[in-house]
Amino acid sequence: MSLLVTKELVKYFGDTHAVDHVNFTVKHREVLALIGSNGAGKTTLVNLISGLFPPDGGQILFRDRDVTHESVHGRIEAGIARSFQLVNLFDQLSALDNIALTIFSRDHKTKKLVSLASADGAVWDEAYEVLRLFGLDAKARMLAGGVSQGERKLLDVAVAYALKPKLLFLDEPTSGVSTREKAPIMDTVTSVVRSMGISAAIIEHDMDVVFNYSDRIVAMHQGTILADGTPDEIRRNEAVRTTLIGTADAH
Amino acid sequence: MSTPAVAASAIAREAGSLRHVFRWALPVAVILLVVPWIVPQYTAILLTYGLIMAIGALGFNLLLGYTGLLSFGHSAYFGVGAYVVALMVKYLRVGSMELFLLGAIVGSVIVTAVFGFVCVRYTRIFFGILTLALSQVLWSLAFKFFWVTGGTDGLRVPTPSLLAGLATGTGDKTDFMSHAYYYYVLVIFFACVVLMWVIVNSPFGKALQAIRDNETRAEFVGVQIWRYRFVAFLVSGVFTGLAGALWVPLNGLTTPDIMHWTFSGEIVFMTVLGGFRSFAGPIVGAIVFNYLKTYAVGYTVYWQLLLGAVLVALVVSLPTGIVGTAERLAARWKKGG
Amino acid sequence: MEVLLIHLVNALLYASVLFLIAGGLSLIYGVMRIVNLAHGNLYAFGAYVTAWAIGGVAAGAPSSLLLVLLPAGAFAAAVLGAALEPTLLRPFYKRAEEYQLLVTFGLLMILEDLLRFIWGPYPLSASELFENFGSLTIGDSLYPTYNFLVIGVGIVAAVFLWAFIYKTRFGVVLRATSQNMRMASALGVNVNRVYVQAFTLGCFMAGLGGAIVVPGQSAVLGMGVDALVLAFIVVVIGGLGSLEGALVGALIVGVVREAGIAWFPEIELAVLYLAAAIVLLVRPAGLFGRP
Amino acid sequence: MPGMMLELERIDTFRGPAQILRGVSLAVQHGEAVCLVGRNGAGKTTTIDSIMGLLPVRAGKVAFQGRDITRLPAHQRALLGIGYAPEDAGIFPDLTVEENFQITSWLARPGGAGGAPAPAGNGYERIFSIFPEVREFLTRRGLHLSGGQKKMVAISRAIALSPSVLLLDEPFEGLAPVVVTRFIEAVKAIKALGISVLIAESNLVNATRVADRLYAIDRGEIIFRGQPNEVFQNEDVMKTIRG
Repeated sequence: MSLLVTKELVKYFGDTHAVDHVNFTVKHREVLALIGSNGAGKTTLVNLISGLFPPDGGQILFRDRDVTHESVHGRIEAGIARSFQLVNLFDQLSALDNIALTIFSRDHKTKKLVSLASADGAVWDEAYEVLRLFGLDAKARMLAGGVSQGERKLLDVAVAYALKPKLLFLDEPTSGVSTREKAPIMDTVTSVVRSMGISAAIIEHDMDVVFNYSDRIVAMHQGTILADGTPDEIRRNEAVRTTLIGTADAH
Repeated sequence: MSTPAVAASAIAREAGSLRHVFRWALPVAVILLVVPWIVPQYTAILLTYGLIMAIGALGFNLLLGYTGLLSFGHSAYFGVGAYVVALMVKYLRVGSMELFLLGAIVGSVIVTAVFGFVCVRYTRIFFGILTLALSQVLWSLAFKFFWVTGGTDGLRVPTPSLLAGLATGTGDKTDFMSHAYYYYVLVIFFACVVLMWVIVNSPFGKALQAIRDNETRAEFVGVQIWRYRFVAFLVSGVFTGLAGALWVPLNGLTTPDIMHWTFSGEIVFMTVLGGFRSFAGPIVGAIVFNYLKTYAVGYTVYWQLLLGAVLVALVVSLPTGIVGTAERLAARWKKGG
Repeated sequence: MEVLLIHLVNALLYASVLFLIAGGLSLIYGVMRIVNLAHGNLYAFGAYVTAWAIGGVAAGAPSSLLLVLLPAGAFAAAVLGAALEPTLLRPFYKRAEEYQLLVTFGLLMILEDLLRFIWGPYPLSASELFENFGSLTIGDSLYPTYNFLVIGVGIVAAVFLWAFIYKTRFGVVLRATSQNMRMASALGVNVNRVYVQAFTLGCFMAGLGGAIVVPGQSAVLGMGVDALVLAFIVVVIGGLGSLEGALVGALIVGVVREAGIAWFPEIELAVLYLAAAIVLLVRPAGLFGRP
Repeated sequence: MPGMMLELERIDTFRGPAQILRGVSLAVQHGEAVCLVGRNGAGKTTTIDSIMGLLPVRAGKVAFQGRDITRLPAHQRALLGIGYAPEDAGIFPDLTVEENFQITSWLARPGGAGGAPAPAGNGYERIFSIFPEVREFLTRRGLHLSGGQKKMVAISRAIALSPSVLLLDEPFEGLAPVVVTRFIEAVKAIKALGISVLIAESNLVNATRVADRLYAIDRGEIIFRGQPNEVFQNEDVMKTIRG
């Protein structure tokens, strides 16, 4: 039972085949890791599925509906949300406002010109609840531009999560943070995702993170899918070891 | 942007609490209410000009401060408001201020809808130049179609009747302008301030700020950027158009000068003077600028030089404007004390 | 027929001056990504200096001397530019665009009044040179010979500039800096120096435009502000930052304006602005610009 | 230390509000090829940019041939003899390949560095000796080069400056395996000219093929320094870098 299926998805940048006839699936309620070296096509794949730019060929089916040519807005309505590798927040708004805005947008309330945002208690309660879920409630009133890098990464995920998606793409949720902050971030993110029963596809480089937190791993190389399996299968996979790890002599 | 945390915490705080707003707004409102009885008529009339420009600047700042779009074409909407009134007088012999305001709103909605449709697809300098070019179209039309607009001689607008004839300026014009008209403007000013405050603090206003901060992410939380920018453009233009309509009876005359892009520059100036990162900035800026300009013009023929130097000094040393700087000083004082 | 010819020459005349102003504006934008709202006032400054030199200081001198003094305005504008860039503009390259526009808007106001302060509120004329050149006949009409000099200067400036940008060492460094400032600096290019040079060159062009225009029409207050908006139209049509664009844009604006004056004088300016708006709608970055 | 070409002492670098480098120290000796390996976003490019002066260093010291250059602007570092080829190659798109070279060769120091004499004539012999292919597209505009050609031009252009040390940011990225081998030969040829090389690289195998010495970086911290063959024995480093 698949939540998302791509069929022969293609994207070229000049003469590089960034995504080359990729058939990629995400199942219901799974945490999937997308791995591969620099330029393997992971982020491009996520950009295509989330609608940042259109594919050059192929199809994207989400819950059996063709969303290949859907707008970003339409995909969000359908239930696809994403976070960004380089933190992408509303820096001049407070952490709470970042989440609240997302909820207003999700509930089509941003079309209201003449009602005070602060009067809608339900939204603020929910926003606060989302922050609490991600352990950010203490920072609610701080500007998103002013919290630590690790908290920014979490807030970035929280914003995407607040859209109540069915499928959440996370582009390197632990990149750019110190080693110390890595595990707590992944603990928080995966526990939220699992407890809410949504699917998550996580782009990640750190193999510790990948093997510890995912149900399934998809390895990409030069725009194609190299391997797809459980962490154990991937660990034993010869092709992955030679191309991605760079040696067959892995421990 | 040099001190984003400081500048923006002002917005965050401001948007946060009604109590904070009332602590400032109530005393100011009381002062504004008694002003005509304690200051000379001339000063009160200057203040009327200031309040009118404040409405225009408030509208302008919805784009600059909250949506992140710098328009160099707001003279067009101000001019449309003023010329609609003048043309209503000339061709329809209308004398009612309420009808004037209605006409100005209709006129500026039409013009901003057309301009906005073209402009909101662009950002940054391209948005600025495009708005400037479009506003110059109107300026050149007002300038050239002198049989309609009076050309450089402009069009005269007599003192209107207020509140469906309840108050008319049959007596002393200065007295009428400094009292009856002052209060008329003041009430509209209050209404505009409240309305704009609600708009920037509405879910819609939050969406605008999100677009300003991060366009890509705004799209990825489901905000359809163009639509929001378009609505902001419309609201912004109508506020400024309304200001134009209020301005013309006070001035008694409208000329193409107010359509020229340098007048847009003045609107930008006053907003930055007050501080475009805060809600009250354009209001303070407009009133201060109005006095500043009046005195500069009276003091020296080289008033432009004076104002230009002020602007440069301001941008160099006080990028957060009067309100931003005051808030920072207040915060420091509070922390220190 | 000759009417058409005169219109054509007039269009070229107008395009020559516009190219100098808009070319300078575009050059500056292309290299340092700053739109100088005071650019028109540098053009006016050039006009005033030349008018002062030819019409005031050296009035009555032989034409050849006057001709030598003609470029005075261009050099004066260049010197002013070289002083302004490092002091007033450099601190703003890393700031948001709004601040760059504001500071140059302030500069516009200051320069406008400086002209009034130095040369007073009345028009300054340098028509002596214009008259000395006399006129020639096109068909049955008399046409001022000086105008051909202006067109000539425009053409020479375009050719010279092209050669300068594409054939000299400085041109290569300039283009490299405009395309990738970071990389240029990492290869040893002193970017600050290139910026001063580019800004000075841009101001020189504007000043030259003012200098050659002033014998035919006087230097008046407000000419800079008007010229700026026309230069905007040129660069919007041609593409901000492109010299080819400035050339083509200036020719288009020259022809459209001349046609406007001939056939629909009331809406001549409106037509220009509308043309610019339409080009932006169809090609947001202008004819030669890159988005 | 004698023979020291380049030395970083505990540098901290920020991008905007985010701290990227945390006390990074590394050294490149005369005539040495050093590799800085780490995964995407580990801080490799930030390290290179800090050395080149493209990013301000918040704390710590950068020294070149014993001279403190921490506060020197980028162009002065280039003129002192630090060559640079960025990850995206940084080719000026509207300039021809030859013009791309001219910029640096005009600015190159007379006397040269790395023992090689200053280029004579058009000065491209050194470039052609390393990348003869470049001769064929000398008149082509940067815009029309393929990814590999761009990388070639970027390295050649840096050589035209006659540098003492060359900074290469991901020089093999996006290249086909055969071409990678070609580039590795080129780097060895550059080293033979007496030019020290510092390479930022995410592929460990490529790194071990060119490097005399290795540093591994992760999350802005140096987590390993040593010989290329030692790195495979270090389980922590292997875990962090692979993938």
